[in-house]
Formats: sequence, structure tokens, C-alpha cells
Amino acid sequence: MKQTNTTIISNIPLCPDWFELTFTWDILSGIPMPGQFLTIRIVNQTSPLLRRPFAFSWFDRASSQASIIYQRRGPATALLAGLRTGDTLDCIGPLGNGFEPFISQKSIIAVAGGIGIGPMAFFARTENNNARPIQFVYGCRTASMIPATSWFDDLKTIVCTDDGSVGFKGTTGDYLRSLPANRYSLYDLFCCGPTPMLASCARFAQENNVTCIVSVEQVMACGVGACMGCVVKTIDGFVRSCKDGPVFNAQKLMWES
Amino acid sequence: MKQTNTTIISNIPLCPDWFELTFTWDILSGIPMPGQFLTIRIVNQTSPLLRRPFAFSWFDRASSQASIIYQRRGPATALLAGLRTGDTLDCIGPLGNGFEPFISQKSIIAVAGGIGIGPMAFFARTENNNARPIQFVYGCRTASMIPATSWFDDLKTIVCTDDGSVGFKGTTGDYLRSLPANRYSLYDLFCCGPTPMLASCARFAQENNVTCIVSVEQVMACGVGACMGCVVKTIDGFVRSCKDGPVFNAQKLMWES
Amino acid sequence: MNTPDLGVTIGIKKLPNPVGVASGTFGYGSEYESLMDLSILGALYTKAITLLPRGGNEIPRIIETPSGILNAIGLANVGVDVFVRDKLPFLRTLSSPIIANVAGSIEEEYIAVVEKLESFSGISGYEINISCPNVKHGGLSFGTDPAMVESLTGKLRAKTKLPLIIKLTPNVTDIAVIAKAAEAGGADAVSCINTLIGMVIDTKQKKIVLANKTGGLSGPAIRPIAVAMTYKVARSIQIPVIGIGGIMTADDALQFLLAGASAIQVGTGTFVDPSIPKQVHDGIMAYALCNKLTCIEDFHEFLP
Amino acid sequence: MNTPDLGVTIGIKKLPNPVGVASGTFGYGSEYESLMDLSILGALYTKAITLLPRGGNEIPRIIETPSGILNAIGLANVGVDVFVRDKLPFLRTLSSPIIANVAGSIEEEYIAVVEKLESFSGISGYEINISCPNVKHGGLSFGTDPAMVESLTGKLRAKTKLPLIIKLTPNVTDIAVIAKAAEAGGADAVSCINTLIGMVIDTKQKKIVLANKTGGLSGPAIRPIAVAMTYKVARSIQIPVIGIGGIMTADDALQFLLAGASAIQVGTGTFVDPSIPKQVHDGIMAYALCNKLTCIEDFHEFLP
Ligand SMILES: Cc1cc2nc3c(=O)[nH]c(=O)nc-3n(C[C@H](O)[C@H](O)[C@H](O)COP(=O)(O)OP(=O)(O)OC[C@H]3O[C@@H](n4cnc5c(N)ncnc54)[C@H](O)[C@@H]3O)c2cc1C
Ligand SMILES: Cc1cc2nc3c(=O)[nH]c(=O)nc-3n(C[C@H](O)[C@H](O)[C@H](O)COP(=O)(O)OP(=O)(O)OC[C@H]3O[C@@H](n4cnc5c(N)ncnc54)[C@H](O)[C@@H]3O)c2cc1C
Ligand SMILES: Cc1cc2nc3c(=O)[nH]c(=O)nc-3n(C[C@H](O)[C@H](O)[C@H](O)COP(=O)(O)O)c2cc1C
Ligand SMILES: Cc1cc2nc3c(=O)[nH]c(=O)nc-3n(C[C@H](O)[C@H](O)[C@H](O)COP(=O)(O)O)c2cc1C
Ligand code: FES
Ligand code: FES
Repeated sequence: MKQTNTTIISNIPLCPDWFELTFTWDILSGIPMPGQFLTIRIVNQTSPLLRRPFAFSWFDRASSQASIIYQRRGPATALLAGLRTGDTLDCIGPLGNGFEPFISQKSIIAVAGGIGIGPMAFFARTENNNARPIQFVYGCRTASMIPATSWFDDLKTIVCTDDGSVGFKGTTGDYLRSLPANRYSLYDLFCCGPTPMLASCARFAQENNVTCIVSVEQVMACGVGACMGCVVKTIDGFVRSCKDGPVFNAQKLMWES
Repeated sequence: MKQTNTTIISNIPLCPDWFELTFTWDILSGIPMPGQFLTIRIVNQTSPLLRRPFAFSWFDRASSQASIIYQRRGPATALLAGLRTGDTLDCIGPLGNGFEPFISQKSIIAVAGGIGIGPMAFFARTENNNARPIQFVYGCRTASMIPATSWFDDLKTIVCTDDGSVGFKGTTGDYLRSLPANRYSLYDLFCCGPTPMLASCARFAQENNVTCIVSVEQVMACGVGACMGCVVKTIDGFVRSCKDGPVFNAQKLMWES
Repeated sequence: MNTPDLGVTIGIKKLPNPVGVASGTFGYGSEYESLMDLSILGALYTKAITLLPRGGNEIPRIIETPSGILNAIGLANVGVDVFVRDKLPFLRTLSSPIIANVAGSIEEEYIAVVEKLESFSGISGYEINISCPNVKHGGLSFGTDPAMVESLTGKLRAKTKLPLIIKLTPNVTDIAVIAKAAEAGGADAVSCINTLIGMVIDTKQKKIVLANKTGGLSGPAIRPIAVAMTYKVARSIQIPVIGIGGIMTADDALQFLLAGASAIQVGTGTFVDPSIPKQVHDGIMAYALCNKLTCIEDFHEFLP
Repeated sequence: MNTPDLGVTIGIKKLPNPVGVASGTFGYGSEYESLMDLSILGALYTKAITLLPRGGNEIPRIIETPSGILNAIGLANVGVDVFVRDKLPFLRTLSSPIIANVAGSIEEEYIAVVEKLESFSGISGYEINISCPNVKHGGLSFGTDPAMVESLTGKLRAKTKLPLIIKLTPNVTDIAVIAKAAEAGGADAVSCINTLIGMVIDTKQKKIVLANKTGGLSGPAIRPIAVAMTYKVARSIQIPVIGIGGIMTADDALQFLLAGASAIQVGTGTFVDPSIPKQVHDGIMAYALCNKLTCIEDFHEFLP
């Protein structure tokens, strides 16, 4: 993990308000793993102030290029969307613990909700080359929120839309529950997305005794484990999502009721 | 005077860190006069916060386009320098009192120091078409600070450089003092530039009984006369430079010793 | 659904809506006339009015800070007599309530200003700026001492039936104590907050930027402080609270209203964009409609 | 010209340079090891240490504000015993002085923590966080009452010869009064300032963002307030002042030094860019060289 100025290779819109940012990544800073993130200081000003965390959505070792997929939400991401090829980016990373595909014979279901697609696609595309079968489940509100990328070509993908405009109609949680119950024991779940989605997957997993690994999102101040600002409640008390996470076994987390 | 969103026509570098910004100007907001200014809100963020004042450097009635010449100094002007053709600009203006060429038989010497060139060139180029003979005196540190424009072609111009790299070697005040003393009574002075330059011109004018009109610069909060933040000390007490100025008769001002 | 009535009752008067413009940031109204529709204002708070004209502090008086500004205008104003003669006639032509912001160096000065203004029509109430130093008490700011606040409020109360609003200074250990003193003295409302004391130093020139050395910090930088104080004060007294500090958007204003304020003032925000008071006004109305809030009290139901 | 010696004497110790990292923003040092050269630090102030481990406040704990952040971490820390066992060994390996930031709910807790730490090597001094509520005095913050501050300082003074630094809270009417109480109690220095109380409300969800309701405001937004307080405190006491609040650049730090601080701390700035402490350090050195300042006292000669 290092602080470095990287150079933007491209900053491409994927669907309304979503962008894929690709930049140089020096492997001396460490090799980004799926589920790990970096923090970016977007402007040399006092507002927006804090660095912003984004999960890696890809790392290409050959070209030494890394990517994130981000959504324009507020001041920092609006500024990010204005950056162009050749601009520099103050980055710290790779940070946190990624999705470690623990030893298991089971197939993987990788569930991504909304902008959680970045780290999950990174994970799925990486695992896709390995022995364990993997199924990618992507949930979003409607068809227009499916990013224009080619990854889906390589992945066994189920798209779930809230409005049924394409694929399975319902949430990713609904989709999981729609699978034959006698097959639940064949899967390990990996999830990244909005908290209600994670909670739903975690509930599903607990009820059906399925291993469920989730990546959580908390507001971060330091991003490196120094401030205790980003903690989540676990059965062992508060732990830092930036340093001890953001990937946790869902069983360890205390889900709000 | 109105608040309007104008559209940038061009934003062109003139010399290192100096730019000429041209934008649409609706004459329903008022017709900008030399010496008047506008205030610009450069970003929809909280830092930099205040609108920034800039003097008009030109207004072209035919095309309904106005210009300013600005120097990149801090956060707001750095952001301004990043704007491009087609971007919109939140402007309030025209504000303040311009250089009113009061009735007089004398010739005009228009003295500009540094970035004071914008309003002074606007004044000189406007007066150039009128009956009174006008001489433009531009002072700067060195030859590279002479903006790449064509105005000088039309104006009778003396350039003064501190280092003598071009034109008269010395300040504009030195230049004025180098004129034959018996001709002082033939001139009216109009000045815009850094405070030490204005003070030097005012001293010259007072010592030699020459009328001297100056445009002053104070940090402004409201820019419209409401806050009393931008006052200057005059023989009548504090007056607002944004509303009662920025153009004053040098005689009225209390110059720091 | 009908337009909600977001009028705010303060003492014997009702402000037509909760959005005012803060003292010292709006002159005497005329400066912003060509930039905005003054009739949308729920209240216009004048620049401080003192007994005699005051020139204010030396210059420089203004410096920008991160997300804020520091000002040391001082009590630069024309004095009550010229105010009545030159400024009040224009203010009378406006449909919005005019609240006179009153300042002084001793109790008697505040009282004299209010007494003078009482004999003229066109003023809907008084906002008492107690951030001023009390020269009879070693320059200690009136607003930092509950006894001084209660005494001053009581004496002014005796002079007027119009809304009497005490404007609290945030530069105190416990603002609720001061708010209670104002309530005990008979105030109809409190304004919360005035500026925080700050300083900026020019390290190149090695001197303090403002001629007055310290200035008052305003703008978005102080908003979280102002919201916290509004929340606390609203839970300490029964009279209405007017929230002030760094309001730039309707969302900012709504924070104050949810925190317990019955009205708000836009100050520095007007400098940055004169359309902010109207944007805030419209945004509050839209929020009320969308959340089916029919009066200002409804905004206070959500937070503990 | 020789490199100026900008060491800072505090009680019986000398900090090698004026640039420290603030309590609560630097963990126990190890987190920033791979991001910066820890040896350039003039001091490393630990996260608050209490007698027993504390989990800290519920979440959310952090929200960004205009040019600042609001935090309600609480006194989340491992407790003095685990600190000594797990954290101190790493801190001992650093060349920079380690200042233990000590917190408690009653006087006895502060005393117990200092007593425990006294028996271990590796601590160069104590910074006493008096912003904590005194549960024996109805939760009133220790730091708002001069009598409590003088009493606490005196009792801690009796326990240690090491530098004793009282960290002042800005949420008071007159910070100089509190600084004088710390001096009277025997403090070797004061830190100025801790965070200001603030609140942010989520108007969409209609609830207070931080679980703790209020949080502490830090970052550039508060810098003008911190500089003004540093200026005032430095003119009220004889012991050194350590300036803190919104330092992002060497220029910011220099404002504090010119105002009368003998050292500074970078807090929120380190979150934003971990290279800031070094940039500040190098910038102060360059300024000293360029202005021919040979010691910290030379910085104090310029302002009245
Ligand atoms: C580990 C982690 C990985 C993330 N990965 C991605 C990603 O791959 N793609 C993506 O689009 N977004 C990702 N995010 C969220 C991203 O950080 C926020 O969208 C971004 O910070 C918004 O900043 P803003 O100024 O645009 O919006 P703001 O208006 O400031 O905030 C919008 C929302 O973003 C979140 N946010 C704001 N500040 C922070 C902060 N300092 N730390 C964390 N969250 C914050 C809050 O939920 C807030 O409500 C991730 C967050 C975390 C914690
Ligand atoms: C009436 C008037 C006319 C002006 N005309 C021009 C012009 O034609 N061309 C030009 O380049 N500049 C002009 N200026 C100066 C211009 O406003 C500043 O350069 C600009 O505000 C700098 O902003 P910044 O954020 O880039 O720099 P900052 O780092 O914020 O400030 C740099 C310097 O700019 C000045 N300044 C900063 N804020 C303000 C403010 N709110 N009001 C006034 N001055 C401020 C101060 O002197 C400050 O030291 C004029 C100023 C005034 C008052
Ligand atoms: C330039 C300026 C002048 C001010 N003058 C006064 C004044 O005369 N009387 C007063 O009570 N408050 C005065 N204030 C304080 C404001 O009314 C308001 O309380 C403060 O600025 C906080 O609000 P804001 O952050 O929206 O500006 C002044 C503020 C500014 C910025
Ligand atoms: C996340 C966070 C945690 C903090 N924890 C402590 C603490 O435990 N003890 C303490 O005395 N100050 C604590 N502080 C206050 C800082 O040490 C510092 O006084 C304050 O943040 C102002 O400085 P800054 O603006 O540079 O951050 C904390 C500040 C932050 C932002
Ligand atoms: S963000 Fe600071 S500990 Fe995680
Ligand atoms: S800037 Fe407000 S009166 Fe001139």
C-alpha cells in the first residue's frame, strides 16, 4: 500500500451517471485484489475534503493499469467525472482485505447490486479462470442501468431488475430464494451492493446455512485504520471496515433489524 | 445591473498566467462602461466561496460580447482558467462607477499597471475614438508580461518595464515624472493598477496639480453595496468601493503614508 | 393539497414565511432590489443600528476562509436618526416585515435606539445584537453573561410591545443558559447564531489580515456549529428560535427547521448568490408539500 | 547558513521540531508507517487512552461538512493495559517523542492512567483531553470549568515529572481563563484546540446523521477560530502553546506559530493527505531559513 500520483488513461461513461476510470498502477504499490479499494483525493481544495474510497473493478498486470467503476453522486464524484486522459490522481492503495476465495468445493454465486458491480465483476472475472464454477448475479432498478461493457459476455450472468424490464423480475435476494432449495448447499455467496441488499443476502444465507461473504460500505475518514470512523458492529465488537474489512463473513456482522 | 448566466465564447492565454475571457453579455443587464466590473461565482461549491470581482476589459455592442482580462492567482482564478467555450458563468454586473471622462480640454494619460490593463485599455480604446488626445502608459515587470493583443496597435502606447527589457526603464510613476514639467498642466490622469502604483501617480498628481482619477481594488464580499466590507477611506469617511467606486478622484482618497 | 401556511408567529406579529435575510448582509434592503424579488422575504433584518452614526472598523475588513468569511465591519451604520430619515422610507415600501437590528455599547444606548424607533411606523420588531462589548463591564460582550442578557432584555421589553428577538452569540460555554436568560427577560424569540471569533494571519507580510485583528466567522464552515446550537437552544426554551449560520440551500435551512428553529436567516449566502433566499424559500415550501407538513411546528416533530 | 534549531522545550523534554500529529487522527502510529517517514514527526500524540477499553460511540461516526469533518468516535480505545502491552512496543521503536493522550470520566481515571503509564518507558509526556464529560459533575465537560481544570492538572502534576500538556476545548466563553487554570495547576503547556461541537441533520431521512447526535468539528473550517484562540491564549500564559485546527499546509501552520504557538499538530489534514505533516515540516524549515529565524521564539516577534 502506497500513496502515488497515477495518470488517467480513460474516464468513460458506462450508463447514466456511471463511469469507468482507468489509470496507471505501479505494482510496487501492491497488486490490487478483488474487494480491495483505493482512496482518491480529487481536488487540492478544502471542499470536498476527505479522500473518497472506490473499489478496484479491474487490474491488468500486463499494462499495469487499474480501474474503478463509479457513480456520480455528490461533489467528489462530480469532479471525478470531469477529469480527462492525462490528468493525475492522488491515490492510496490497495487498501483493505479483498474477497479471499477460501478453500471450498462449492460453486460461487457472486451477487452485485448497483454500483457494487465493480468489485464483484473483478472478483467474478478473476475466479472465472479458476476451477470453481461461478455464476454472476447483477441486480439493478431497470434495464438502462446495465453498464455497457463486454464482461457479461464471458461470465455466466443473471440480471435482476426491480421493474422486470430485463432478466429476472425482482431483487437479487428474490432471485436467490427462487433457486431450488435443495441446491443451496452447493453454493458459496459473495456479495457487494447497498446495505439492504447485503442484509437480504445475509438473511438468506443464515436461514439456509450458506456461507456468505459481503463487502460493506461505511463513510471513511482515514481509510487506513487510524481513526476508528468506519467501524461496523460485529459479534466481536466494533471493527474497522477499512482495515479489517471491507470484506467480512456475513455471520460475523450484526445486522440492524 | 442583473444576475445572469452568460456563456463563455473564449478563454485565451495572453501571457504567462494571464487570460482573456470573452462571454455573451445581454444588454438588458446594462451596458458595461470602462471601469465598471462584474462579479462571478465560479463554482457551485463552498470553497472558494465568495464571488470574485473583475473589471470589464471590453464590450462589443454588435456581438453582445463582453471580456475581462484576469490573472491566475489563487483558487478562483485557477478554476476560471479551466473553463472552456460553452461553459456558463454566473455573473452580476455591470457594477460600480466607471471612468467618467469629465468635461476637460486636456489630453488623457491612461496609466495601467499589471493586470490593471483590462479596464484601462477598455477606457483608452473607447476614448481613442473621441476628440481628446489619449496616451496609454502600461507598466509591468518585464517584457514577457506584455499581453499578446492587437490593442497596442491602435493606441499611442508607452511601455514601462521595471527591468528595462523593453520601452521606458522604470515605473509608470517614474515615466510621468520624466515628462517635461511644463507640460503637466496639459494632462488629466486616469490610473488602474496595484496600490503602490496608484499612490505614486496620486502623489505625482497632487504635487503637480494634475487631476488624477484612480480605480481602487479592495476585497469584496457582496459587491453590491450591502456589506460595507470593501470600503476605502476618503476625506468624507469610509465609502464603499463597490458601489461608490471603484473609480475615485485620487484627491478624495486618504493614501496610507 | 393547499399551500401550507409556514407563517411564523413571533410575539404579536406573524412573519409570512420562515426565510429572512440576516443583519449586516443585506444593508437596508435597497442594494438587492434589482437582484431579487424582495417580497418573498419572510423578514428583512437591517444592519445594526446604533444611537449615533459609526464609521466601523479600519480596513481590511473581509477575508475569505475555508468555506467561510471572516468580517470585521464593526457597527458601521448611519445611526438611528439618519436611519429613520433616509432608510426607513424605502423599507416602508416593502411588503416584508422589517426587523431593526439594534446594537450599543451600554444598556442605555440600546434603550435609546428602541425608544426612538418606537415612534415611527414601518418597523415590525427588534433583533438585539448582544455580541457587542459592554464598555461599562470592561468590554465583556453582553451576550456572554446571562445576568447582563436578562437585564438588557427586561429593560427593552418595557419599552416595546413589538417582537423582541435576542440574537445569541455562539462564543459561550453554554448557549442554552443565555437563551434562558433572554426568555426570562421577556424576549419573544432568539436568533441563533451570530458569528464565531476568528483570525487570519498573512504569513508573508507577517501581520494579522484584518485591521481589527479578530473578525466574525460566517458561512457554511460554521453551519454544523449553528445547527447544534439551534438544536440545543430549541430544547431549552419555549419561545421560537431563528436559525442562522451558513445557509446556502434549502436543505441547509431544513436542517435548522428540523432541529427546532421556527424561522431562518440567510446571511453570507446572499453575497455568494442573491437568488439563495428565494431558492431556500421555494425549497422549504416544496419540502413541506412533499412531506405533508402544514405548519412550522410540523417540522419539529421528527427529532428527539 | 546553518539549519535553524526549531526544537521545542516542553517541561523537561525537548521535541525535535514543532510538527506533531494530533490525537485520534494517527491511531497508535503503525497505520501510517508505510505512508510516511515517521521519524520526521516532532511528536506523535496517541489516540485517547482510558483506564478500561472503550468501544466508542455507535455508528455512523463521521460525516463531512463544508471544509471540515464532524466526528463522534468517542473514546474508542484499547484501554491502558492493552495499550502498554500491544501498542507501546511499536511506539518505542520510533525516534519521535510519544505523547500519551489521556482521557477519563472522573479525576481518578485520569490519575490511574497516568500512574500506570509512569511505570513504563517510551512515553515522553501526557496530553490531557479535558473535553470529556465529568460524570461526577453532571456530565459537564472538565475543560469548561477553570476550577475543575486546575484541580485535575494539579493532581496529575503530582504524579509525573514528564511534560504535562492540557488540551483545551474551544467550546467555552473565554479560553484564556481555562489556559490560566491549567498553568496555575502546573501544566507545562496547553494544546489549543480540540474540536467544536457540531451537528448535521439528514433532511431526507429526517434524522440526525451521527448516532451520538453531536460530533466534534475539525478541519480547515475551524482554522480561523483556532488561530484566534491560539493568539489569545499565547498572550495569557507563560507556558508554551501547541496550535491545532485545520492545518493543511505549511502556511496554515505558520499562522499558528506567528500567533504565538511553539508547536503545532496536524489532525484531519493527515486523513486528506498523509504527506501533509512532512510538507508542513519542510515548509516551516524553509520559512525559518528564508526569514533568518533561528528558533521557535523568533516566530513570536512579529505580531503585537
Ligand atoms: C470500501 C468502499 C468502496 C467503495 N467503492 C465504490 C465504487 O467502487 N464505486 C462507487 O461509485 N462508489 C464506491 N464507494 C462509495 C464512494 O466512496 C462514494 O460514492 C463517494 O465517496 C461519494 O462522494 P461524493 O462527494 O461524490 O458524494 P457525497 O455527496 O459526499 O456522498 C454521497 C454518499 O457517498 C458516501 N460517502 C461520502 N463520503 C464518503 C467517504 N469519505 N467514505 C465513504 N463513503 C462516502 C456516503 O454514503 C454519502 O451519502 C465505496 C465506498 C467504500 C467505503
Ligand atoms: C473592482 C475590482 C476589479 C478587479 N479586476 C480584476 C481584473 O480585471 N483582472 C484580474 O485579474 N483581477 C481583478 N481583480 C482582482 C480579482 O478579483 C482577484 O484576483 C481574484 O478575486 C483572486 O481570486 P483567487 O481565488 O484566484 O485568489 P485568492 O488567493 O483568493 O486571492 C488573491 C488575491 O486576490 C484578491 N481577492 C481575493 N478575493 C477577493 C474578493 N472577494 N474581492 C476582491 N479581491 C479579492 C486579494 O487581493 C487576494 O490577496 C479585481 C478586483 C476588484 C476589487
Ligand atoms: C459582513 C457581515 C456583517 C454583519 N453585521 C452584523 C450586524 O450588524 N449585526 C448582527 O447582529 N449580525 C451581523 N452579522 C452576522 C450575520 O447576521 C449572521 O448572524 C452571521 O453572518 C451568520 O450567518 P451566515 O453564516 O448565513 O452569514 C454580519 C455578518 C456579516 C458576514
Ligand atoms: C477522528 C478524530 C478523532 C479524534 N480523537 C481525539 C482524541 O481521542 N483525543 C483528543 O484529545 N482529540 C481527538 N481529536 C481531536 C484532534 O486531536 C484535533 O484536536 C482536532 O481534530 C482539530 O485538529 P484538526 O482540525 O487538524 O483535525 C480527534 C479528531 C478527529 C478528527
Ligand atoms: S476510515 Fe479511519 S479507521 Fe477506517
Ligand atoms: S463589497 Fe459589500 S459593500 Fe462593497
